[in-house]
Amino acid sequence: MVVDVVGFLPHATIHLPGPFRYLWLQPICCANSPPRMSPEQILFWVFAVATVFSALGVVVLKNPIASAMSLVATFFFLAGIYVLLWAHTVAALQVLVYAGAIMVLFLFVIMLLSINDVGPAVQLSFSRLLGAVATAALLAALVLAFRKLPTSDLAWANDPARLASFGSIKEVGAIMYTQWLFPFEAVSLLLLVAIVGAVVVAKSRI
Amino acid sequence: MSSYDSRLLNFVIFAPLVFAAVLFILPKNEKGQIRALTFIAMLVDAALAIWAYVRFAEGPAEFRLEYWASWVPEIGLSYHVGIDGIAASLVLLTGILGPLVVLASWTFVQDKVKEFHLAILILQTAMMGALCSLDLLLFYIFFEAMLIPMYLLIGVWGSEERQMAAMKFFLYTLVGSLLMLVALLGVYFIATPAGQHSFDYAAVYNGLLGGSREVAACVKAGGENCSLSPVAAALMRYGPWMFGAFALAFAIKVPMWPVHTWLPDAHTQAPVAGSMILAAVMLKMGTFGFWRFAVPLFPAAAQKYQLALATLAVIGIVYGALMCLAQRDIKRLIAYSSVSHLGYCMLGLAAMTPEAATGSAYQMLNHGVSTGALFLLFGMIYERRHVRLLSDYGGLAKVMPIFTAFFVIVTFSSVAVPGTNGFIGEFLVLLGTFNSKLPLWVGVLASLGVVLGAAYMLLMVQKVFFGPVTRKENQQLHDLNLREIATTVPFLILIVVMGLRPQPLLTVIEQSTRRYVARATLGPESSEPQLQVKTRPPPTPAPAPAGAIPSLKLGENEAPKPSPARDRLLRPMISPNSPRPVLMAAPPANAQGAH
Amino acid sequence: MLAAALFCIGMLGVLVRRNALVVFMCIELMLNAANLTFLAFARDRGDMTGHISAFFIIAVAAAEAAVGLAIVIAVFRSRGTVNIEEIQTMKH
Amino acid sequence: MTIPEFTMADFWPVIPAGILTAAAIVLMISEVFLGAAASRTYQSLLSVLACVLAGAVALMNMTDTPRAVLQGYAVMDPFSSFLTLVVCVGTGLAALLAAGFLQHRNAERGEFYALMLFAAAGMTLLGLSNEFITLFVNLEVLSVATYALTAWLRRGSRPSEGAFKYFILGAFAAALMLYGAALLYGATGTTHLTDMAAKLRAALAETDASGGHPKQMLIYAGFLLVGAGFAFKVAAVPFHMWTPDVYEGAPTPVTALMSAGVKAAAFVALVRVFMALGPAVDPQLPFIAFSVLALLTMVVGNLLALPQRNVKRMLAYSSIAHAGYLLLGVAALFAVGKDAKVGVLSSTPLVGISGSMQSDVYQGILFYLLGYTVTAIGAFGTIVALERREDETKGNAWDLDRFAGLGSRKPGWALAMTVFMLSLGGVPPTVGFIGKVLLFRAAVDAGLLGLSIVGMLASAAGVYYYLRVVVYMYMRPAPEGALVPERRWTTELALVATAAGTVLFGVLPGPITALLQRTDMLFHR
Repeated sequence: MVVDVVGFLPHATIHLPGPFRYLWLQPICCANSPPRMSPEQILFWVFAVATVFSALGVVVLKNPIASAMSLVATFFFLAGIYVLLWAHTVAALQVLVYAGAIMVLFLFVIMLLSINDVGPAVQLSFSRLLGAVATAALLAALVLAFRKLPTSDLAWANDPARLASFGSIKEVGAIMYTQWLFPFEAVSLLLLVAIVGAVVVAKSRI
Repeated sequence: MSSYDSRLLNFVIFAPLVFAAVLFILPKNEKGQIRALTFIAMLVDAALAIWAYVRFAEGPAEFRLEYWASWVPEIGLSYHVGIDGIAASLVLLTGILGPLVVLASWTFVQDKVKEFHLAILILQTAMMGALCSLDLLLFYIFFEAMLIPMYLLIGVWGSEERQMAAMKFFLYTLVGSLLMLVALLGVYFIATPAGQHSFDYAAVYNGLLGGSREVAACVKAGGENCSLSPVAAALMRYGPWMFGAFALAFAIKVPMWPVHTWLPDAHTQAPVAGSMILAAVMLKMGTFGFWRFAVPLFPAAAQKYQLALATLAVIGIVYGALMCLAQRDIKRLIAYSSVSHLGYCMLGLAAMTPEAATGSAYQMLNHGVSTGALFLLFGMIYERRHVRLLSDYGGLAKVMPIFTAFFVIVTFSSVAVPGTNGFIGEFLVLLGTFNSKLPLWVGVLASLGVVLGAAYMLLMVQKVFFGPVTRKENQQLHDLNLREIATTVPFLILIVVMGLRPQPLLTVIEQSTRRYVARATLGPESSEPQLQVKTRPPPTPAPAPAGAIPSLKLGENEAPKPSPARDRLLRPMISPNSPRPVLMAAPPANAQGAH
Repeated sequence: MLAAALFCIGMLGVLVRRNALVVFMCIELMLNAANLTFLAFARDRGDMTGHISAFFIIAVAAAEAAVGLAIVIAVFRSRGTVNIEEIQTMKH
Repeated sequence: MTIPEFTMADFWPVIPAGILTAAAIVLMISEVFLGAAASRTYQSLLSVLACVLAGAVALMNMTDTPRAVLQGYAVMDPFSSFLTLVVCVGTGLAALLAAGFLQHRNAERGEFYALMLFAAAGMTLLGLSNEFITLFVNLEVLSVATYALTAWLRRGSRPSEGAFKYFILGAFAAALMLYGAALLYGATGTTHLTDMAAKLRAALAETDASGGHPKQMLIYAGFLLVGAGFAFKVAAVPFHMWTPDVYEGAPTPVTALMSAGVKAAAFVALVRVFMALGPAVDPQLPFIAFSVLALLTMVVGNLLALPQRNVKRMLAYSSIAHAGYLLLGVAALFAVGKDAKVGVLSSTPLVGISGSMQSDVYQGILFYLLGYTVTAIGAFGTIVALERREDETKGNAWDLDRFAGLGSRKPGWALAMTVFMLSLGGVPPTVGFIGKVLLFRAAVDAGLLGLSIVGMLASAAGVYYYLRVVVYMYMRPAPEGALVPERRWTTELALVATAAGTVLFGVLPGPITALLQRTDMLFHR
């Protein structure tokens, strides 16, 4: 559970990339004083709320371009959360690939097609209502499931060597190119297929 | 048994198919050649069937002329054929009917001749196969395979409403047989031990026998809490359901009241050949199925529902007869008379006494001959006039004397006038029914059916043949030509011979009858009909008749292993003291029963 | 929980929005929710598997985006619209 | 850092995929050198050759011992090898069909076959993935290739519509599955299926202070999402809505590939995932879930197909129904010997579950997949042979009337189509019948009597609409001015091959059942 993992732990730390790598924040909560918000907790909440709102924006905004910009914002906030989760490599990737590449592609397509959406953004029908209800039910179930999870003590983080390498590019690379070789090759195949497929489909004539 | 004998049935089954393959190559427009070739094929098959019958009559064992070949050993499916008395008789009937069917539609079918004859030949193979199968799944395959050519026969060459009738026929039969398939799979798991599951008839029967006895004993004791072996417990629980599924499949085929409704349509719309085959052979698959599978495999359940079966049969007899009285369409009338006649067969089976069962079997043959002949003869005037209503005919006796004579003789057979074959069958069935533990009213009502039967058939004869010629079109009708006479005469001969000298046929049938009754009643003799599974591998993997025997060909990448499936089957089934794979199940049957 | 919310928002979007492009964006949201979950649990356990998974998911999302947008262009070329309602022409 | 060591034994299972990929690349490169007017029949044949080679390797692999390879990300077992074989058969036949189809539309390009082979490679890899992320990536390989193939004929509006729907729902399903995987990862800390099973059991047993099972719900939610994702992929009711539109919109050879290969691969992956993880949770739950899915899918699929006049759509619904029969098999895997009353959704073993039950089910599923592949591709092949480009915009290109009088116009095609229809209906002597016997045999063995009976009745309804095609072919006169369809040897070759296969495997299933019998089928730890 994201909130617990990040927010309410006694010795939570932010593990920043680059020069700030070893910037450790002090434990912020003591057993006998009422809990206070730590800086990273505050940051988390800011990002979380922003993420949810911008994600909602994707869904409810009428103009596709506004939706897309909202999605970009979501990705940025998510990247922030990833950093808080000690996953700076992935956070960087997120910014590079999602915000940098995928969203540009999206915007490009929207501009290219000069889509001007008329009519209501959401049109409800029976099946869609059903879908919305199913979604709500799933949300409730998931929230319940996450609520039940125990808070982790992050005991592994007491091992500084592990903590130091956690989430670093080197570590990610080492694992990916040694252990995850087969899926990696599969991804390369996937990208090849995607290139061919995209070119083939987007050509105006065969 | 010579090695010829062991392969004879393969030839009987697959000869039509081989000819069909040849026919497939013939050019489409050579109609004469196509007909001739089919006729020859059927003659050959008839000869083979007669030969098989003759060879059968010599042997002592229950199932003779057996042939066994491994087919799909992984699931315990084997190609196992063999015939007992009743199957032999029906094979004979089917064989003899084959060429006559071809002759009957010699001029009737002018359209898509090649396809028509292909369908008939394939149908012949399927019917022979179903009659000879000694493997449950093999039987099922042939049983289903019959549907397709028959469906096409009705649907392509039938009359106006043919598509609906064909679809009805197909779906009715299919629903029943699919349920049977589930039950069949259930039986397969219950009866044969894990790891050695087999669809072989004998294996399944032997596996169920002990359980059936326990169930019967338990029912007799009236006890709810008898300790049962696993097989018996399963039988106790599912036996009635499985019997129900088998019974439903076969009852649809027979057809028994109230699942008979497809039959009048199918008969009415089918071409002559279709009606003949349908009446003469295919309906017998239903009764044969009861005889061979439904009742012997689930004797306890069969006894439980004996009265219900008999009641349905009697309702069929009376209802069919009453419906006949109300019909204006001649083909429909004959169709309903089939419902009535097959009611006797079912009654005979349900009575479970030797006389009744013998009569039932005999009645199956009779019905094949007489109703087949009726459809044939009616087909002849239908070909001339293309109308089917009673009111369209009248006074034909003056125009077509030969035809009338033939028709009347066949009618006598159908209404069971003494001296014809019909008499013997119905008499035996009624006798057996009165002797059985069925209540008296069953027999009384069934006797009533005889009277009604006479009434409707004779009324029809009167309306069609006697009195003044009411229609102008009928005055110019020419009488039967040589081909038509040649087609009909064998039927007449059969009617008279079977009526006056039934003993040879009855002797053959009775061998099976006694076993059937013993199995159905689990009586004192019931330990006797323990079947032996034929598991000996075919003596030499000699070349099979072209495309005939689906023997398992091992792939090239097959590991050389000593066919575990075969060993599996061999071990438990062959008793150590049996020098031959096929044990005679009983000493040669001596004639007993009514005659 | 945030991930769940994000996921469900995405799912909701897929189910109710009419604009094909927006629907597509919502699917991206769902993928990101999965990413977030992987990363959160990864931190929870100190296990890098979640990071690698997220890495792969981003790659997959990129591939999907390429082909998906190509398809959207194709649809727009043949129909002149990306409205889902108007794309439903086949009868059931 | 430890550098992994691989031996040749690690690579055998991926060699078929390698062959397919290599052939795809060759096709794409060779396309560059061709002029617009050049004959491209060789491309189809090259694809077929690649499929044959890959299939041969797969056949060899079947005899190998089941084991985990490539550091546990993939497995090598007869189950996946047989799937590879099925996929190769399906892709080869679909490629043959494609030649005529594309030439007719002047749209034959190397990329089409390349994408087909890529999709096939994705399918084979999907079958052997033993880890969630790998599985997901491979699923995407096959999906992305199929999306592109579906949109191949972009001039018409239908293909792009079909492709779009397929894409949206495919991506949605993938996202669902992925999120489910993320939840399961959260509960266990691993994405490897084999490790996950053990850890799941531990995670389920964990208790918190109040005595509850904190991770239980998380795990079940994960299962639910993964299951829903798969249900979309195999088009199980109620996740089937996309199927008819997509099947209708896609180019027919691609539809054939989808109905056969994609579905087969998805089923194999489904079985692998749930067989690895299922035992960790209460078997009752997956059993109920799959039983309900099977029941709905069998019944609804058949019922929806009944009123269809559009044969291509009818086949789409029929593919849903067939997925239902396969789900029956999957449900049988989780059948538990409970002494329940005989009901529709209960399992009451007849005599007690025999030890060989599971391997029986695997055999049933695999044989059914093969049989369905051959038959469905044949049926779609007949449509390929009959359809004309001009009609596609009119929307009646696949109407039943197209089949009227085919029996006299093209007796060979009509005969082949009859064989396919009978096989789909499960009538002997066709491969569909044997498949049905094997599958229902397993189901009955598992005690799924009620479901089997429902399935049988549903399939009887199925025979009705299959036979209607036969009725039109043989019992209706050809419409006036019916054009004689063009003959193309590649299409006809595919038809002959599938028809012969349908009958031959129906009469002599021995070699295949022997092949399936050989091993313990699925890799277990």
